[in-house]
Amino acid sequence: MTLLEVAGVSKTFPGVRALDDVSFALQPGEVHALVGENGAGKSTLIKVLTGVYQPDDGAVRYRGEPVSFGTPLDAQRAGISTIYQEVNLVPLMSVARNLFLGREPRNALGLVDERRMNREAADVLTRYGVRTDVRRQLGTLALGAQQMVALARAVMVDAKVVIMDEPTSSLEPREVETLFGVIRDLHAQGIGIVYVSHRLDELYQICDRVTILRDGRVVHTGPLEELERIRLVSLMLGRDMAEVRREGVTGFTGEHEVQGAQPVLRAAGLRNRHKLHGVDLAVRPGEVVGLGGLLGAGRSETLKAIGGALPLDEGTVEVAGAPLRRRTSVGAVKAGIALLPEDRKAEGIVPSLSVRENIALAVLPRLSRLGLVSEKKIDTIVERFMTRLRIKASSPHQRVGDLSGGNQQKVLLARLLATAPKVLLLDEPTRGIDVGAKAEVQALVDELAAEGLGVVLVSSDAEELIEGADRVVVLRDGVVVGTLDGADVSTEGLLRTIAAASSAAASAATQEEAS
Amino acid sequence: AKEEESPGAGAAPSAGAGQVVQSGAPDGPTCSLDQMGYTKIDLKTAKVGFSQSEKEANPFRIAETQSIKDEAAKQGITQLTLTNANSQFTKQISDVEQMIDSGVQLLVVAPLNSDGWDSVFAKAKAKKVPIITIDRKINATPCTDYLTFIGSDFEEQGKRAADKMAEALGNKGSVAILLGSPGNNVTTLRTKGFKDQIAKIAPDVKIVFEQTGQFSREEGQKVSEQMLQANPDIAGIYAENDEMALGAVTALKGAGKSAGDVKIVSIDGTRGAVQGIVDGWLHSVIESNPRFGPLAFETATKFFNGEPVAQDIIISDREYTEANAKTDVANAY
Amino acid sequence: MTDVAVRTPAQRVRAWLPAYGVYVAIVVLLLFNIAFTENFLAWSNLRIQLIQVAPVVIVALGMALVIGTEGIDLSVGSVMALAAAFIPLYLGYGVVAAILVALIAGVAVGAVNGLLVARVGLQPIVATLALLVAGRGLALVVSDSQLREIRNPGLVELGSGSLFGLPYLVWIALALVLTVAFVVRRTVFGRRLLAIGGNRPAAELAGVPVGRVLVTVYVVSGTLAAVAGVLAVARIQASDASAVGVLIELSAITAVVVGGTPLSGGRVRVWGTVAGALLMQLVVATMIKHDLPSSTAEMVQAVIILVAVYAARERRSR
Amino acid sequence: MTQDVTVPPIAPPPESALRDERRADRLDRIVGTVQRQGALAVLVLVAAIGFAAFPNFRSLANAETILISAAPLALIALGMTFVIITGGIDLSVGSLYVLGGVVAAYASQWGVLAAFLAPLLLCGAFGVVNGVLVAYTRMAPFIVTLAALLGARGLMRALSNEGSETYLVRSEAFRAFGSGEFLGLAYPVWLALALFAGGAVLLGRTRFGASVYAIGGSEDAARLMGVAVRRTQVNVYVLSGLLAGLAGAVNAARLGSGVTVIGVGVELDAIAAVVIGGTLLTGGAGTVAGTIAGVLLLGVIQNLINQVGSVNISWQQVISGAFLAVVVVVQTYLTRLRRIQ
Ligand SMILES: Nc1ncnc2c1ncn2[C@@H]1O[C@H](COP(=O)(O)OP(=O)(O)OP(=O)(O)O)[C@@H](O)[C@H]1O
Ligand SMILES: Nc1ncnc2c1ncn2[C@@H]1O[C@H](COP(=O)(O)OP(=O)(O)OP(=O)(O)O)[C@@H](O)[C@H]1O
Ligand SMILES: [Mg+2]
Ligand SMILES: [Mg+2]
Repeated sequence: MTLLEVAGVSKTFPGVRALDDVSFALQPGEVHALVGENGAGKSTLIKVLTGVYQPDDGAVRYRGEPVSFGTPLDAQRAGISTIYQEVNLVPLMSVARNLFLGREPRNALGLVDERRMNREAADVLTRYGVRTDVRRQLGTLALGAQQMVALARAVMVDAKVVIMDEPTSSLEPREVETLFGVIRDLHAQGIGIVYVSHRLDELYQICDRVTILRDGRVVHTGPLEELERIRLVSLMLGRDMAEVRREGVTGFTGEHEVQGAQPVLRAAGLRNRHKLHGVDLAVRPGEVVGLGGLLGAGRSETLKAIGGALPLDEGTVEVAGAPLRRRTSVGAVKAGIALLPEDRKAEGIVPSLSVRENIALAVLPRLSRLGLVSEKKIDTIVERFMTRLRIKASSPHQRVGDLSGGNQQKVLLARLLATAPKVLLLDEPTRGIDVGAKAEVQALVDELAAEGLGVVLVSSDAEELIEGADRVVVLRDGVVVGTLDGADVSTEGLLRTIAAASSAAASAATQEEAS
Repeated sequence: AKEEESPGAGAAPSAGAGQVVQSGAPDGPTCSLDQMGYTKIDLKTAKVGFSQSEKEANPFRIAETQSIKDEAAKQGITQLTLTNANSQFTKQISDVEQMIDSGVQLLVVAPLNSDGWDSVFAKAKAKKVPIITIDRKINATPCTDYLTFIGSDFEEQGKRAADKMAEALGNKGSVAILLGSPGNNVTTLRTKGFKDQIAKIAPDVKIVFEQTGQFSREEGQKVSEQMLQANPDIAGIYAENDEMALGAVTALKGAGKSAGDVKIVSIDGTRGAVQGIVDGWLHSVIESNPRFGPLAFETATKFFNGEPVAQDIIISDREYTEANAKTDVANAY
Repeated sequence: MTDVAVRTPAQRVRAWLPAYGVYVAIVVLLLFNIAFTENFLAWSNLRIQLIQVAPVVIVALGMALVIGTEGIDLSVGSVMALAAAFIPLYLGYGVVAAILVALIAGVAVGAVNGLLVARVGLQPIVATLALLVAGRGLALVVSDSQLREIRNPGLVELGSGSLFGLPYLVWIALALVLTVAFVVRRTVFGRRLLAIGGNRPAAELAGVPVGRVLVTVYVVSGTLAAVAGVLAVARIQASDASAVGVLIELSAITAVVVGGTPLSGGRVRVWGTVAGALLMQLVVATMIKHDLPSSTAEMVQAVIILVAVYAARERRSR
Repeated sequence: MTQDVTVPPIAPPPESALRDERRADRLDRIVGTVQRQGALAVLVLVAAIGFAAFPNFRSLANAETILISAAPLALIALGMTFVIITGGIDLSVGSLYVLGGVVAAYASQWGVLAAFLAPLLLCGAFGVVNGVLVAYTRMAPFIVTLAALLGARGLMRALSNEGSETYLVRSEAFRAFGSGEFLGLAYPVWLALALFAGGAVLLGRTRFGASVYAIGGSEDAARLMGVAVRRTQVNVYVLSGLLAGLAGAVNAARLGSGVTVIGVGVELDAIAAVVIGGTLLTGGAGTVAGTIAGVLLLGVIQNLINQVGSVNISWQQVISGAFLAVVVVVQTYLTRLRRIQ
């Protein structure tokens, strides 16, 4: 019996037909991949399945019965557990409360049994590799850790169906392994899983079947094994195989020409209580330096500190030899540092403004005289970057909030590039964007490096880091524990450095304990 | 800072005209120390509390508070506590309760509202603190709940205003009323008195408009402006206080009317309004005298001396018309 | 992404209504008045409506900017009072000096608001609530709680005179509306304030000097409120610190929201705000002219606000 | 309910890191406690000053006056706390408070039960309207409840002949509730205490409370996590309406009549009390205990100002505004300390 299926579903948003006569079926005990470009309608389909949106047309059937979930709560009650795209938890509440929201353990009086809840939460999370005080506010955790909490929350209940919308976008290889362990387990229990990801490797590792969406329509559905990877990509992008093959799948070309020996960016002794403990970093023009490390190693913090968004207790930042005096974002932008934040939704886009306004935001002073903006200059710049980055929007005046994730990311990149920066700090630049767009962004990074920019790249996608960076600086607990150069820049090299640092730290800890 | 403009209304209250008792002669019911079962005290060394209802931001309240303060000083009362409820009734209740807690032996209260004093009276009775209410009467039993009321008869003021209006209009024409704040007892009584009297003596005077001007000049002006557009043939305006009347004057000027085109009758007797009569814009003003200090302390002294005092001390309010405005403007508050 | 080109008429109306609902409401109310209110179309009457709405419009302009940054300014009424309180004290030095002092008071209160919000990090509603209370008190202290009549011919002329048939007050309001509309549309400042309202952390990272912009916005709001205070004094020919501007913050917020500016920031509709203020003025005028008792008037007002805001609300698809 | 999933073992983070984290957490918790009890700390401080400076402040009677005067505002602020934690706001409480009082006094002619039920029903109905409009139409709570403020006041005036008619409380039992005492504390104070205890449990120890926090923290996330967002929103506005109505009834019982001239600006007092109590206006965080401290703080300050004797009312306003700002600045500063950790 089919576990969950939709037939002929359509969903229209003002101006966009997000789903167009989509049919999709999930069998018990299968891991069903749902793939497609950014904006193909994957998340929309999931939201229709789980009662967040009501379809305009078509029917949803669950275990053979037609259903119409009014709210996500109805779906959950029926046994459909979902991890939505973009971590959707409550940052101000404690980790344990997030984990148990709506199903808190209760005592005889019907009141929430806080102590039991915290104990159980700690137990559960430890199994997922998140070791933290569960009474902490969730928002103080790194994005990856939050994603693990969301995962634990979804899997904890006795579900028949588990839906995961890009669960790995902020996860490290190690956490991804944890996740896969969980998925295999659910699989063995006959639970149906819908799995959305832009990381194709992952799909081939754990999925049985695949459904491909393009522009809101199903273009293919069938067993995954039989589908060649290149064909999968061509179906997603709607281009023929030859073209895809020619362009290749990753956009990075490899080596960059380092221009000049003078570093364009030099950060020294960055210290911030609890987070950074003396990080040094130097980037020369034309160089792409990767930052490696595990979740919570302090990579995002390092970038934020350089970009003036994190207050420092100590440390200096120099751009092209000139030290930054005012340690604020404003000062950093003026000095030529451009930071692409990790959390696109919270710190990146201004959703209520148009594509055009978003791109122009950081360069307004340069495009204006006496405080009056020049529309013509803005148009020129916006047009240039929309073309160069191939931003897909109905017009420059479309609200950024309505764009798909990948295009939002490109808008942000355009905003950074418009400032003509000397240094680019990219925190997870390809998080959640599709293969096509990813290749474009990667190619762009190469191109920019070639133009003489200094680039710092943070990515939890090890492959991307290895292929994109000339040099990888490995962090751990806010300290540089090693640098990979030349031939050492490889996955093995990276893992080796991290592992060595771990055991060193562990033995240091034991020694400290002993003394 | 250099001041040029004269304070229009509300100059520092001068000696001014004191209050004259209109009724309350021994023929009415009286109240004495024995009747209430309270004990005799010496007012000079007593702790006295005065609770003002609204902030001293209009001439009436300024003159009222000042009069209490002046008279207390004159009587040699050193322990006078003042509170101001800032137009919040519940604050006034707790202000008064707090004063009772702190051991005042006589309370003078200018109530913001006529009802809702149960908890205060209970507390005052338990501690045997006599309460003299001034300017607004409380709906309760004199000589049991409180000692006595000193003040004007608001309904009577409304009636007298009606008489003036009827006289000014020659008993016919349409009239607009600028009401005070809604729910306020003063508003209610001044409206009732006016309407009843008009119906009685001048049935041809039609009340065509009644809207609140919140006792303020600005609102009075705004409402009058609207009213003058909708009722261009209005003959008289009855304003329930002087401030609104002065707002109406500005509105009339803005509408291109000249002094005397529309007859304005108002209540209070502030200097600005009396000056308005002199200038010809107001027809007449019924006074509501705020200088309660002397009468209040005189009554208290009598009471503590064991003499009977009237349960209702209604003061006689004067009126200002063209005849006396010029000479008496200096006496207005 | 398939574009959906064809829309049903109902859909088209629904897409159009949020932006223009308030204008529709104004037209409806105008028609009602033309039919049922005596003397409504007379120029003298229309003039009164414009005069009365001018101070609200001016205050609402500042409020719209503040709301655009996802803030709110409850202190505007007290700023009006403070400005009004200073006028008679300095009239001796001439009208210009007195007005200047009044405006400086507005700038000062705005700066305190802005610093509390931007630098100390207070929530706007609390910061400005503190100044709502303290500002009124200060105004009363300054004025010694006395209403002072103003007979200065310059000020009286400002309050009651006209130019080309239109009162000065209306000219001033109009000029300010045009300026603010221009600022929002064409200046760096305008775009930055919208970005802050849309996503403050993002604006910060994009190099927008958030603190400076916020302080400026509150200063503008304070200054505009002070202008309204000066005009109120000129109009009623008296400085009454205890009554001027009482509850105007609610009228201004209502005008802004009814005009289609969301309280969640990121967007400012200047002309919508003007229309919102006009609509509320017309509602009040209609009820006064038809001599409705205040109970009925308040209930009717409640319903009209709800209907207007309901029509203008942001729709989110489900 | 927990499913058994085997997870590949992961090397735990080294002890040193955990220790660091624990140390950070301890500091975090200490600062957090101060922050949560900030209003209480200030309250204690201010009361101590009052004790030292004013003999009349020390009396038991004075303490009781403070408590009983604070009771209605406390009830209103309790409801407001729930609303604000969901990220909303309820401006209608001042009007509902008056309306509740008028209706209670009127209904008291049918007995004490009617005197309580009538305002609860009517104000609860206003709460339903507020809640439904906020939850189902996505109109801003500020504007919805502003309309309700006008509507409820209009209705109150309509019921009381434009505010000129004050209904007297006819039920002796109802009157006795307002004036009676038990163990030296007035009934309304007991009622407020009981409801606050109940409120604390409701907010901190039930699933409903968890939903309230979740919605304020992130409405979208809460919806996706299966919280019944709309129902919870309706419930908090109903709760707020009910409590405002109850406050009106309590006040009517105490004053012996349905006074029509009260309630203006009460919503701002309630909001101020809630915020002084440490609740974030943006929602998602706050406590009921803080709100009590906030309400009492406002009462104590007013009482102290009266103790001084003759502080001019204008200066009183300047002082209370400045005081509000100072308390909130201190709160914010403590919160920020907590965030930095
Ligand atoms: N609430 C909304 N309002 C308007 N348009 C929307 C809304 N949600 C989605 N869309 C549009 O619907 C289309 C499908 O979006 P959806 O989020 O389902 O894409 P997706 O396949 O999940 O993409 P991604 O891989 O980037 O997450 C996009 O064009 C998007 O812009
Ligand atoms: N596995 C984990 N368990 C608990 N807390 C974690 C974990 N990983 C990270 N954190 C928390 O995250 C914070 C640091 O995150 P930070 O953003 O610096 O990491 P990062 O190196 O940038 O990783 P990411 O790639 O996820 O952005 C720390 O406060 C740390 O306590
Ligand atoms: Mg998606
Ligand atoms: Mg990171």
